[in-house]
This record gives sequence, structure tokens and C-alpha cells, in this order.
Amino acid sequence: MFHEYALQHAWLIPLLPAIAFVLIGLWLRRVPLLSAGLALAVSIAAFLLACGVGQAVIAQGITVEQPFIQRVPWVAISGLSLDMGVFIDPITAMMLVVVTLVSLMVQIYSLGYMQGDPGFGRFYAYLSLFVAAMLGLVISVNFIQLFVFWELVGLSSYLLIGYYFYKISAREAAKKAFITTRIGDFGLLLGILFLQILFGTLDFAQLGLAIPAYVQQSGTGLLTLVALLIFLGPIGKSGQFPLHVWLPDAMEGPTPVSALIHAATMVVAGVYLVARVFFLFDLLPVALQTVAWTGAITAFFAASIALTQREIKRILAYSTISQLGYMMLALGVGSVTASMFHLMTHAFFKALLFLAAGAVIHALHDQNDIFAMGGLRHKMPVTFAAMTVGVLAIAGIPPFAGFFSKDEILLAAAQASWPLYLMAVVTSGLTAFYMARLLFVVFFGPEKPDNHPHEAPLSMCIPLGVLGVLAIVGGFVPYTYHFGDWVRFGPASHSGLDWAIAGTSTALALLSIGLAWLMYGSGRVSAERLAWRFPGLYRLSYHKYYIDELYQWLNQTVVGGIGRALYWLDLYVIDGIVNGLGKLTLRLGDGLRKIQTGQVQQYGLVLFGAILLVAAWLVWIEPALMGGVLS
Amino acid sequence: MIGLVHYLTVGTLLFVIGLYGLLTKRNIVAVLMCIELMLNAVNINLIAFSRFITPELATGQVFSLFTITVAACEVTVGLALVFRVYHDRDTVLADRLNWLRW
Amino acid sequence: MNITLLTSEILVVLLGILIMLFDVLLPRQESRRSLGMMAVWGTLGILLYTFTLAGPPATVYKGLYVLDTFAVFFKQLFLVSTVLALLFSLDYVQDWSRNQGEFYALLLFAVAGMMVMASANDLLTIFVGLELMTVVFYILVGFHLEQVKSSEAGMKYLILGSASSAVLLYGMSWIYGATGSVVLTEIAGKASASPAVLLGVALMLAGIAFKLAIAPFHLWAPDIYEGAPTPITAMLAMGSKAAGFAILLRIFIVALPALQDYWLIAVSAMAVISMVGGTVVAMRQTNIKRMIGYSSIAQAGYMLAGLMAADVPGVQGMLFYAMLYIFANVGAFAVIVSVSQQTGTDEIEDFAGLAQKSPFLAVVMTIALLSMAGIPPMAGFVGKFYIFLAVIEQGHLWLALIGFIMSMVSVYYYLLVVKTMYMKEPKDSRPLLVGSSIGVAAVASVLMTLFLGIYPAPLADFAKAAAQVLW
Amino acid sequence: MSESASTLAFYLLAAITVVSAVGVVKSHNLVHSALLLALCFIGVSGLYVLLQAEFIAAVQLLIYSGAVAVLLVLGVMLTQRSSMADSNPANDWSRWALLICGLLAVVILSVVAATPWHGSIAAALENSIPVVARALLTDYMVAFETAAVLLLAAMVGAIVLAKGVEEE
Amino acid sequence: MTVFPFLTAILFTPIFGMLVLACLPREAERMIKLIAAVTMSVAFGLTAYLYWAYDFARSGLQFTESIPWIPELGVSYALGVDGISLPLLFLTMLIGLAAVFASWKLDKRPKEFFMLLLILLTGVAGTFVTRDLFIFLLFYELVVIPIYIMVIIWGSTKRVSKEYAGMKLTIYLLLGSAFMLVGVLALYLNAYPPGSRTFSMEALAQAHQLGHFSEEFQIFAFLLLLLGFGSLLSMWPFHSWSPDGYAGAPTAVSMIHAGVLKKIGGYGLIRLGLLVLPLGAKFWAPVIVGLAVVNVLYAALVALVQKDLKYVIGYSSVSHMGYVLIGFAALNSVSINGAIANMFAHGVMSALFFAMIGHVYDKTHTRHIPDLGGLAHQMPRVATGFMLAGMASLGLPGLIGFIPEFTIFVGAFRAYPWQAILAILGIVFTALYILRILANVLFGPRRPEFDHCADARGLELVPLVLLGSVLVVFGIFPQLLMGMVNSGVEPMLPLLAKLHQAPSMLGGLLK
Repeated sequence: MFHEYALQHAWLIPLLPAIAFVLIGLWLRRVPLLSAGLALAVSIAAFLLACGVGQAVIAQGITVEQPFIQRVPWVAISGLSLDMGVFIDPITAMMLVVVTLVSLMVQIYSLGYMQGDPGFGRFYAYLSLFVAAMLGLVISVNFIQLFVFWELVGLSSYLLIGYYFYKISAREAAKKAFITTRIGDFGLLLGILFLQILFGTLDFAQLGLAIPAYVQQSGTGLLTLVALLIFLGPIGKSGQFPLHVWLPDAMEGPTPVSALIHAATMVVAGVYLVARVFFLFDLLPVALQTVAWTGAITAFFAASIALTQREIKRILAYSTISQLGYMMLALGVGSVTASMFHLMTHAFFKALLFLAAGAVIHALHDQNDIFAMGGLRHKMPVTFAAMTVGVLAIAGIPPFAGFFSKDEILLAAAQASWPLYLMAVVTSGLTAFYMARLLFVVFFGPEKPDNHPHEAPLSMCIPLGVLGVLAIVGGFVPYTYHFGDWVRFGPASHSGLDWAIAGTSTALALLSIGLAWLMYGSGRVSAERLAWRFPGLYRLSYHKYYIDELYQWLNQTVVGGIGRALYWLDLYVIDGIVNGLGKLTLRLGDGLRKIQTGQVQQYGLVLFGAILLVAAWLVWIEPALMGGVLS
Repeated sequence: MIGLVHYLTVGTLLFVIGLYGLLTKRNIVAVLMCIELMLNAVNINLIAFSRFITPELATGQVFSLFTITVAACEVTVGLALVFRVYHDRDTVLADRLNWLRW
Repeated sequence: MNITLLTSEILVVLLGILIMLFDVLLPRQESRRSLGMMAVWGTLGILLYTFTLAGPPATVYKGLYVLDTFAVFFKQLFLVSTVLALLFSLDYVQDWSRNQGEFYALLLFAVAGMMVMASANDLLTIFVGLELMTVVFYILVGFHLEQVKSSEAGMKYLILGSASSAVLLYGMSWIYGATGSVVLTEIAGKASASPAVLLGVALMLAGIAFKLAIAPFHLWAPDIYEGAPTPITAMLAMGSKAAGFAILLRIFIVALPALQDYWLIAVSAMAVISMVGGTVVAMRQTNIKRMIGYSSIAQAGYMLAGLMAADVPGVQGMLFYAMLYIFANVGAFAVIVSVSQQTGTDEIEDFAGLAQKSPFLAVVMTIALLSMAGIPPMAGFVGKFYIFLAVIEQGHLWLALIGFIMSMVSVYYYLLVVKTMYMKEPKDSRPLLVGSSIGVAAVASVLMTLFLGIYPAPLADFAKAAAQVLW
Repeated sequence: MSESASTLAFYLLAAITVVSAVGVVKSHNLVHSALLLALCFIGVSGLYVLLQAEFIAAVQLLIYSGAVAVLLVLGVMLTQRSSMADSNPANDWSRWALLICGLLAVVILSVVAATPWHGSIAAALENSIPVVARALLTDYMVAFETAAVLLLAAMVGAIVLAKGVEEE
Repeated sequence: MTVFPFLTAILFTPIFGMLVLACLPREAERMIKLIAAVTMSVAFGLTAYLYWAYDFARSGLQFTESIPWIPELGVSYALGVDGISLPLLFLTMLIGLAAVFASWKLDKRPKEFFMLLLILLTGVAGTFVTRDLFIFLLFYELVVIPIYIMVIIWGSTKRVSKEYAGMKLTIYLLLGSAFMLVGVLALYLNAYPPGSRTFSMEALAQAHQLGHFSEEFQIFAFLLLLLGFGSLLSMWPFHSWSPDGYAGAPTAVSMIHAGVLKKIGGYGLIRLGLLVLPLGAKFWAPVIVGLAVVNVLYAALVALVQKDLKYVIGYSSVSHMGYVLIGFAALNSVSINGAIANMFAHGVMSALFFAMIGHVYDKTHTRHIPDLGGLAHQMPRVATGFMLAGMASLGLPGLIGFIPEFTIFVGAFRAYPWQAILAILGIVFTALYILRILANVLFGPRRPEFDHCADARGLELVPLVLLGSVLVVFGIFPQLLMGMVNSGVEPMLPLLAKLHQAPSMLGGLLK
């Protein structure tokens, strides 16, 4: 049985791309076709295996409560043993399918997009590494494995963002991504260490049993701290406020990379992590609240920035941050189902959006500014269609995929607390507005004479088609097939659509789109005038609330300043003491040397002076001392 | 009654006088003379001890004989060196001998 | 009366007289190198003969002159250093127009004096032996008739040396006066902490410390080391110093152990001042002989530190150190002689590029200097190890700490020489030819230095046997 | 000799010795110094006689007052070509030298005073020469022989060093 | 016992090679290099065999040899390796072999260079294989002088002159060793009564168990050892020799010094400090932890503002040694495992770093970071090496650096949570400076002035391949290393358990 085989060999899913990475990286790099072929073949195999795993989950009735687990020892020393393994439950299966599917699409797309690039082989090597890392993360059986692959994901994203390493901006963006996520990883690592110290194990299954018992016994104080530390990791990786700054810059990488990593899959690792260890968060109301508020603030905040951005990929990047905020919000209000559902649909439509944007950029020879585009709907009909589907999906217009998942989140939020719900709803309106703005500016209006766009090649259109279909049906189909029965935490909570909430959000989205049409489609309302009317707000939004500048200052002035100060200390105090001692000795040598005047009678004076001292010491002082001691 | 202490006192005085000369006379020949004074002081000590401490053994007398011999040798060699220095440097002043220093 | 015990001393003196005779008999023009070879082989023969002397202690007459393992150890030490010093004297003195025969003969007389010191068991014999050695050294220091520095050095040495002899003698007279004896073993029984004895101890300590160039009685040493003919500098550093230690140990361990509490503090102060002062001042020297002069002050300090332990291991360490110091010095001076033969001066700058002109000499010099610094696997390390082991065992940890720190600081100036040899480019490209006799001395020094550093057991056992005699 | 006579003799001789020694050091004329030195040696030999060491006294007269003093005068003559008037100057460190010498004298004298001397009540040897002679050739034979070598070496050395001057 | 004396063979192979070199004329440059390479290959091969043949199950010292040497002092020529020393020995030979190839292009006085290199390697290897403290000391200082000569002849003068750098390195370490020597002597004397004294490390450790060392003595002696080993390990504030020294030294010396020589300090702390003077170690542990935290953060921050590549790596090694110190001072089996493993890991990565810097410097004649850039264009292989070393340095999982660091953190967190948190903060700064140099040196626009610079090729690739593959293989299969180390740490478990109750200087104050 294939699904049985797939389940038993699930470890092959990350391993295959890893092997591909090694092979391509070491030997095949120079042969583009072979590289791409190998990477694609491996991706297809991984996708098939992932589907097999999915099938096995359904067929064998693997549930969240009864996952399928394999473990092998990795490191075993006295006092600490770490395993690697496979942990399959419905959430994992869903992630496996999504990741392999999207990555497969991106790899096909890249055949066309990256054609002729000198680093073609290298690109596929990196992609394979990324896929391997991400899949390894997904099937993690314990925290350490998760952390290992978490970091590897970070590495591959570093490599891919910096793919155009000759561009200063790309190089800096890569660095920024790595370091920003590292700050989050610091917290994650601390959290992991706490867990290791507290429970002596990092295994998800074992922790799932141990933590509730611990909470019963010792309360939640320390564990809340642990959970918040762990949450720092997702904040970094999933671009949550305030560590979101790397994500927009990450768009320096090739567009397929943006699609794959910084939209659809990698950034959701944080969300996935929280979902995976929800057994921990679930018991800690404070931690949950933090997650929820972080998510909500991020969602709103990123959307408000996206309103004014000009670069197409940047707008999409902020929308990603915003949507990730949604997912976090969902988790924070306790709905793993909604979060995961949105994660899946978002993967489809965001990949679609990015790939379509990539097609546009590709067609316009790396033009990125949306206001330099315009009227592309005639020349690029496929791309236009794909983009439209994507925009409608993200805006939450029924029956596109986004509608269903977003609705579940809004519902969960509404049930939890009304401020959160309000923020979510407003954000959804903003989302619809800026996405529509993007669509109208790029595809409508007059054509720009300088542009000579052409439709994307077939290899790029196929993924657009596939993802487009998924963006349309990806919400409705799972919804009808009771997604929430499988992907959940705790008992399944199958609630139907709440028509009030759905209606509100849909109406708001349509209104926003209409407003966008007025401003950017037909030009009835001047966007400039609006910006001029609220200069502070506009500038705040356009400059991304100056958070980048803050970090820049922290890094350059504070950290660099401390570094320089310490270096000064090192050079002039610590080393100064060392050199000073050395110099002092030499000076002393010079001084003592001068005693040696060459005057024989001065030598005599010193000589007899010393004799006098010795004699006086022995004859007078010492007997007195000894007498004193004795008596 | 003149006893050991008296002789030792004379010896002491002779020793420090010689020493003073050794340290202050510029002429090397004078310095050599002062060294002889110091050795004589030692001899006074030895003979006095020989008389008052070990009169029957005369160890001090034997010792002083050797001292005299050694002193003679030293002064001989010293004068020969004075000639050499005088030949090389045209001086017999001790404080001019400062080419070797530091 | 067992006159055969004096054979080795008699042979040395006879060898010296024989050389003087041959010097007269040889035609004036003929090279005097043969005399040097005669001295070398003769001394070597006597050295071999001394190996038959091992055995229970024996005395010549009434115990005033003893031949024990301690004496044999030092005699062999003197003979070894003489053989090696003679080997590189051959090249050094062969340019002299005359007096070569006298040079060898006098050197041998000095050795005879040292050998007497090693065996002497009474203050009188010690004094006469010491004077034989020092008077001969006054002569030899001023022996380089063509060098102005030489006569100045000789004169200075004589003035200060005689003064210190007078002090030593004065000290002996007080001891004699207080105890009524000059025989060490008898003094041991009678010495009490009376002022006269203490004064005697102080004056003798100062007098011997002068011979050892222990700070603050060291001021003569750098000047004389610089001015003396190089082989004599070597002998001063090796033989004279070792002989000084021989009598120091005899007097203070055999005769004055009862006053240990009194002299130990003075000894420790002197050891510390020597170690620190010698090391610090040596750092700023530009003349290699002068630098070795200062370093020898520090070395004497290390050896003196062994006396602080005042037990068998301590003395064993001192003896071991004295022996290995011979080999280190021989290596260094052999190279100095070779280099100054070519350049005519003894400045450290002249060693520039030696590693390229003569890698062999550079290696010899490096090993010799590092042995002095006490870096393993050279013998110097083991020597310091023995000494400070004993010192720590007696509870003077601070002294060992100062000692080790100073020996590591001393690496600085030794390395300056190494740097000059290895890093700087040679001033001229003439290859430096190494004379065969110097080569032999250098090879012997390197081999022994490494051997003693890696396998010190035989010498250590010998030194221990020698040290045990004193108790 | 009666006790008072010997006391008187002692003080006289001691005075001669010390005063002439001071003269040696203080005189500005080197020849005067040399002559005073000889006088000092004679005084010392007188003290030896008082100590009943006649043989040593004789040796002292012969070697010191005779040979050494003459040798020194010879040295003075050979190296001093200009006038003798200021041939024996002092250097600038006399104050320090005085301090050291004074303190040293204090130390030594305090020792002399403080030491409980274990004097022997035995009378001096009537004739110490045989005792000395026997000691020289038995107990101190090695030292005696060594001294012989020392004399030989000093002679050879002195000749070599001094000859270097003559021939040039 | 007629077993082949592997350790002696390993120890004497470089000496033998050195003697062969001594006999060659100095013009035979290629021959000299070949012989050096063959020598080191043989030594490396033998060591690798030992690593493979070591029996985990038996643990403890294996491949032992023992010949009485100086019976009077209780010195014997005793060799043996366990799970602590064998990885370090392996590291020595690995880096030694790499260093030979990293110096392949050297054309200034190669004969002397390779002779000194072989002496140096013998010295380092000797400290790891010996079981006798005396022999340990012999080898410990043997290494200093060749390094000095190599620095002054083949080094480079940048911020400080090479003479200064060499002298500072030498004197600094020797001064440190002076304290250590006194400590060792005191140890030796206090261990057993006269007559039954011995320098055998096992016997000294035994002496502690017999209660021969009072607590006061242990505290004092440990301080002396700490001063010596700590300065070798560049413990703050005794670290300032390290960046200057590495900057002045030629590539091979930097590799060996940063790679293995420094580790002798850590090795000594564990072998002597912990096993022989456990109460002393316990007493000083809080201080060491404090200093180690300073090491980590301070050096990382200073590395951040350096302009010279070698200084960055120099300070980076100071920073990493902080982790080793923390691991040591936490005094539990996990952390000590991590400390030893981290020494190995850091050795490999820093050697690779220095090899790559050496290559870059050879070609571009500069190490000034602002002058460099975009080298990935001209030298992709070197760039790969840099990336590997850098990523290992910032503790990327899958490379060798991660598991040791993680283990240290786990162990340290248990004993000193607050200090551990500060130290873990170091990983952020490490990332900052590592990524900074990677970005500035490797990436960025192509610079035409470096177009003539060739990538590593042929034998120059050996260091990269050798060290890089160890980085990756040991990273993916950390048990290869951790299992070995653990077999060395396991015998300490009873000791560590007992130590748990022992008092420390700051009592429970900081805990």
C-alpha cells in the first residue's frame, strides 16, 4: 500500500531534497538542466510522498490525539539525549502537502523565471535546501529537531535572499533577515532550555503529557515565561511586530523565492510552531493573550503600511505580515483550526499573488514600482486573471479561498473579545483596499509607453493556473469536508458560517474595493490630496513607522558604540596595563642600568653598603627579632 | 691589661680606614695600598685570636702567613695591571676607568 | 696522609707547568695551537681519571681536605667546563702574538684553585684555593693585550675582588675567633648565635656572594664579562661561579647549619634581588657578553634559591643547575666567539641573519639561551624544576613564583637575540665558517643540554649523591 | 715585659698603626702615603710581637714593609711622571664612604663589645715557629702547595702583563 | 604487551619528519613540502585509526604505554588517550595536516618553516597524549618558541608589528605558565609523602580521593592553575595576546594556535583543575562563569568593530572560549561534555577560518575589511569555506558548532541560569559580526581589482575539503564526537555528583 509505505518512510520527504541539495551543490551546479531536473524530480517525489502521508492519515485514522511517531537517537550523552524523528498528525500532513505543493509550483515557475541566470544551479540547490529544512521542521518530533531545522530554514532563507549577492541591498537584506530572526531564536533557545531543565525532555508527545501535570502542581508562572520566550521565535520567524522588519526587505531575493519562502511557507513556520506546541500555550491565558494581541497589532499595523507603499513586492510583503498576524490572532484566541485553515489558503493565494507579481516584474524587466506600470491587463491576460483571483481571495470575497478561512478567524475573534474582532475587521477592510489599489494601478489605467510587456512563458503560467484554481476552491472544499475535524486542538468545534460576521466582512471588503476603484481605477478621488490632508499619518505609514531607522540606530549607534567603547577599553586599559607593565619593566631596566656607572669605587660603595646592611641585619636586627619571637 | 678586645678594636679601625681609602682614593696605587691595610687588619684579628683563643695551636698565625702571601700576590698582579692600564689609557686614576658601563 | 687523593689537582698543575715549558721550547713562529690541544686532551684525560674517584669519602690529612662525591661532582664540573672552554679558546687566542702558552697554563692553575675549593674542608684551604682562582682570573681578565677594555676589566676586577676577598677573610677571622677553629666540621659543633659568629656569617656571605655575582654584590660582573677575553668570560660564568657555590654550600651547610634561621632570610633576599635585578637590567643590553653577564646574575639567583630549601633536594637542584648551566654557557659562548671572530665585536646587532649565514650556530645559540631561560625540553627547565620543587616543599612558594615569573620574563631578552638571528637580514652574505674545535664544543653543548632536559635522571642521581654528602 | 710596659707599647704601636693608616688615606702625596704605609706595617708587626707571634712579625716586616712597600713605591715611580704634590687625590664620594665606614665600624665594634669571648687561659707558645711549621707541612699542606702555585701563577701573570708594557 | 605503540608512533612521526627535513638542502623546496605533507598524513592517519579503534564501551584510557623515566621524581613516559584527549589529538593532526597544505605556497625559507611546524605539532600532540604531568609540562612549553620564530619570520605586520605580536604572545603565555608551574609543583608535593611521589595524572587524581588535598590547598592551587590555563585559554582579562598574536602570525600558526594550542588550556583545566582539584574548581566556578560571560559578550562586541579580518576571528575565538569556560565551570556532565566538544568544534572552524583568510590575504594582500568585497565572484570556493566556518561559528545546526554549544547551554543553564542567559545572548552578537564579515568580504559588487586573484585550487583545496568535511560530517552526526567525549566524561560522574554539595566561593549567592 502506497500510503503505508509513505507513512513509514515519511523521513524521506525532507531527506530527498537534502540529498538533491548536496548533489547539486557539490557537482551539478554547473549543469543547469540537470540541477533543475533533479530538484524537480525530488520535489515531485516529495509531493507524492506527502500526499501519501495525507492519505495515510485519513486511512489509518491518525488524529491529533494519536499521532504517528518514529524516533532515532541523535545525540546521547550522560544527562542529555536528543532524538530525531517523525511526528505525523493531521496538522503535519496538511503542512507537508501544502509545502511540497507550493514548492513544486515555485520550482516549475522558476524554470522560466530564472532562465539564463548564471547561478541557476545554485538557485535550485538553495531551493532544495530550503524545502528539506522546511519539511524537516514540519515533521519534527521534538523541540531540538524543530530548532535544528528552524535554523536551517533561516540559513536557506539567508542564502536565497542574498541570492543576488552582488547587490548591496540583497546582501544587507539577507544579513538583516538572519540577525532579526536570530533575536527571536535567542528567545526560542532559552525557552527550549527551560523546558529541558524543567522536564528533562523536549519530546512533543512527552511534554504534552508532562506539562498539564506540572501546571496542576506548580501553577503557570514560570511556564508563562517559557511560553513567551518560545513565542519570541515565531515573532522573529513569522515577521510579527516588532521583528517584522526583515520581511519586506527579504523581497530582494528572486521573486519565486519571495513566493515560496517569504509568503507561503517559511514565514508560517512560526505559526506552525505555536500550533504544534499549543498544548503549552493552551494552558497559559497570559501567553495566549499576548499571542492574540501581537497578531492583531501586527495585522493592523502591516496593513496600514501597505496602504502607501509603491513597490509591488513590498505591498505583498506587508500583506503577508498582516495575514500572518491574522493567523497568530487565530491562535491567540484559541482556534488552531482557523489558523491552520488560513495558513493553507494563504499559502495558495499568496503564492499565486507573488508568482503573478513575478510575472509582471519579469515582463517589465525588473520594474518594481507599481506607478511605473499600468494597463497590463491587455498584454498579460493570464497574469491579470491570476492576480485578480488572488486579490479577491485575500480580500475575502466569497467564494474564494480567503473568505472561508478569514471568516473562521473573525468568528473566533468575535467569540473571544470584541477589540480584537474590531481590529481584525478593520484590517480586512484595509487589506481589500490596498490589494485592490495594487490591482487597479498595475493592470488598469493607461499603458506606459516605455514598457514592452509580454505574457509569461508556459512554465510560469502553469503554476499560476494551478495555484489560481486552488485559490478559488482551496477554501470551499476543505470547508465542506470538515477541515476542522482533522486539524484542531482539543475537541472539534464545527460551527457553520456566522452570516452576520461573514456579511459584515464581505460588505466591508467590497466597499474598500470600491473606494480603491474611485481613487486608483477611475481617479475620481485623488490619492495625493488625501495624503496631503493627513501628512503625518501618510509619512508614518510610508516610512513604516520609522522602525527600521530605530533598529538601524540601535545596531549602529548602541551596539556599535558599545563595541567601540569596549575596544577602546581593550586597547588602552587591558592591553594598556599589559604594555604598561612591559614598559615599566624596561624603564626599570634602564634605570637600574644607570647604577652601573663604570666607576669602580661607586661599585665599591654599593658593595659595602650592601655588606653593611647584611651585617647590621644579621648582627642587630635579626637576633632582636628572634629574641622577640622566642620570648 | 691589654686584651683581645683592644687588638680587635685596632683591627676594626684599620679595616674601616682601609675601606675608606679604597672607596675614596682616585689613584689606583693608593687603592692597592688601602687593600693592603684591610688585609693587615684581618691579620691583626687572626693573630689576636690566635693568641687569646687558641694559643696552643697557632692556627691564626698559620692563617696570617697565607694572608700575607696572598696579599703579596694581589699587590704584584695589581701593579702589573696598573702598568697595563697606564700603558693603555695613560692614567692611573680609578674613576677614568669607565669605558665599561651600563 | 693519602697524597694520591690529590692526583687530579696535581695533574692539572703539572699539565699547566708542562705547557709553559713547551711554550718555551717551541720556536717562536710556530703555532701555539698544539699547546691548546695538549691542554684539551690533558684535561680530558684528567676528567676521565676523575671518574675513578667515586667512592666513600676520604680525607687527605686530619680531615682538612676531603674527596667525597660532592668534591668529585664539582671537579668534574670544572674539568668539563675547562675542556669546553679550551675548545673555543683555541680559535680565540690563536691570533695573539704571544703568551698563548701562559694563557692555557694560567687557566689550568685557576682550575686547580677551583678543585682545591671543591675539596677543602677548612676555611684556610678554601681561602687559598679561592685566591688561586681569583688572582689567576685577575690576570686572565686583563690578558687580552690588544684590547683596552681588557685591562680596564682586569683592574676593576682586581680592586673589587681584593676588597671582597678581604671581606671574606675578615669574616673567616671572626668565625675563627668565635669558635676557635677553621675546620668546617669543628665549627659546626661550636658555632652559636653570638654576635661575632653572626658578623662572620654576614661578611662571608657577602664575600662569597661577590664571587657568585649575586645582587647587590654583582656590580663588577657585567663590566668584567664584557671586557674579559670571551673564553675567560665563559670560565667566570661557569667555573668561578660553580666554585663559589661549592664553598658556599660547604661553609653554610656543613659548618653553619645551626644558624640556618639567621642566614636564610638574607639569602632569600639576595636570591630575589638577583633574579629580579639581573633579569630586568639584562633586557636593555646591546652587548651580548654584557647581557649574558646580567643573565648570569639572575642565574646565580636561581641557584641561590636552592639554598633556601637547605635540604638535599635543594642542593641537588643547585648542583644539577650548575652543571647544565655549563653546557648552556658553552653553547652561547662558542657562538659568540665564532661571530666575533668575523665581526670583531660582541654587539647583539652582529648576530643579524645568523640563521642564514650559519643555521647551525643559530640553533646552538637558541638552544643555549632557551636552556638558560628554562624552557623545556632544554635542561634549564629541569634544573629550575628541581630547585623550585625543593623550595616549594620547604614552604617558600612565593620564592618559586618569583623565580618562575622572572625566568619567563627573561625569555624576553633571550628572544631578542633569537629575533636578531632569525628575522633580521644578514649585513653581509659571507658564510660563517665554524672552526672544528668550536663546532665540537657547540655540538657537545647542544647534545648535553637536550639530553639533560629530556633524560635528567643520571645527572640528577649523581647530584643527589653529591648533595647527600653534606649532611 | 712588664704589664704596664706592654700596655704602653700596645697603645704606642696602635697609635702608630692607626695614625699612619689615616695618613696613608689622607695624604695628598702618593710617596708619603707609601712611606706611611710602610710605617703602618711596622706598627702592625710590633703588635704581632706583643702578641707573641715573632715569626709572623718578622715575615710582616720582610714582606710588607720590605717587599710590598717597595713594590708600591716602584709602581708610583713608574706611573707618576708629573709632580708628586697632588698625586693622591680623593674623589667626590667621601661623604658616603665616611658614612658607610663609620656605620661599619659601629657594627663591628658593637660585635667586639657584645661577644662573650671564650678566651683560653693558656699561655702563648714560647716558640711558635715549630708549631707553625708543622701545621704548614701537615694539616695545611694542601693550602701550602696551593699557595705555591698561586705565587707561580701571580709571577707568571705579572710578568706577562708587565712585559706587554716594556716591549712597546 | 606487544601491542604496536601507536601513540609513540604518532608523537615521533613529526619529529622524524623534522629530522629528515633537517638533512635536506634548503633549495629542495618541493621535496620539503612533500615530506612534511607525508609526515603529517601518516600522523593523521594513525590518529584517525585510533579514533576509529577506540573502544567506547571500555571508556577510560586506552592505547596506554608506560616506561619509567625519572624514578626519583616519579616521572614516567606514560602515554594514553581517553575520550577527552583523543578528540583533541585528532584535532591536532587534522589541523596540522591542513596547515601544511595551507602553507603550500610559502616560498620564504620553507625548510625552517616546516621544521618548526613539525616541532610545534609534536609539542601540541604531546600534551594531549601524555598521562604524566611532567611530560605534559615538557611539551606544554615546547610549543612556545617555534611559534615565536614563525611569527617573527613569516608573520605580518598590521596594526601591531609582528615582533611585538610574537613577543607579546610568547611572554604572556609563558608568564601564565609560570603560575601554572608553581601550582603543579605544589600539587605534586602535596599529593603524596616523599618517596611515593609521582607525576602520574591518575595517581594525582587518586590523591584527591584519598583526601590528601585540603580544601584550602585546592582553592589556592586551582587559582594558580587557572591563571596559567586561563590565560592560554584567553580568559578575560588575560586575552589581549590572542587577537594581536593571531593577527601577526602566519596562517599555519594562527590555525594551530587558535585551533588546538588554546585548547590545551581547557584540557589542562579539566585534567588537572577538575580531576585533581575538584574542590578548588568548585570554589572558583562562580568567578570563572562571571569572567566567561564577559569573555563571550565583550569579545563578541569588540569583534563587531574590528577592521582587520584576523582580529575579528581573534576576538571571535576569545568569545568562543567563553563558552568553553562556562561549560567547564558549570561542573556537570552535560556542560563538560559540551566544553570539550566545543573545543574540538571551535578548533575546526577557526582553523578553517584562518586558512581561508590566509588564502585571501595571499591573493589580495590585504585583510582590511573595508578594502575587501565581492570575493565570492572571484573565489567561490574560498567563499564556501568562509560560509561554512562562519555558519559553524554562529552555531548553525547541522554544522559542528551547534550541538556542543547547545550542550553547554543545557549544562550551564542548570547551574547558573542567569549567567547562561547572558551567554546565550552572545549568539546574537556572534551572528552580527560573523554576518558582517561574510557580507562585507564575500558579497557585494564585483571588484575588478581582485579579478587577478585565483580561487583555491589543487592542493590549496585540501584544508577546505578536510576541515569543511569534518565540520559537516560531525555536524550531521554529532554522536561521532559526543559519544567519544562522553566516554571520557562518564568516569567523572561520581566525582561531579559528589561535588554537587561542595561549597563554592559565592555560596548560594549567585545561584
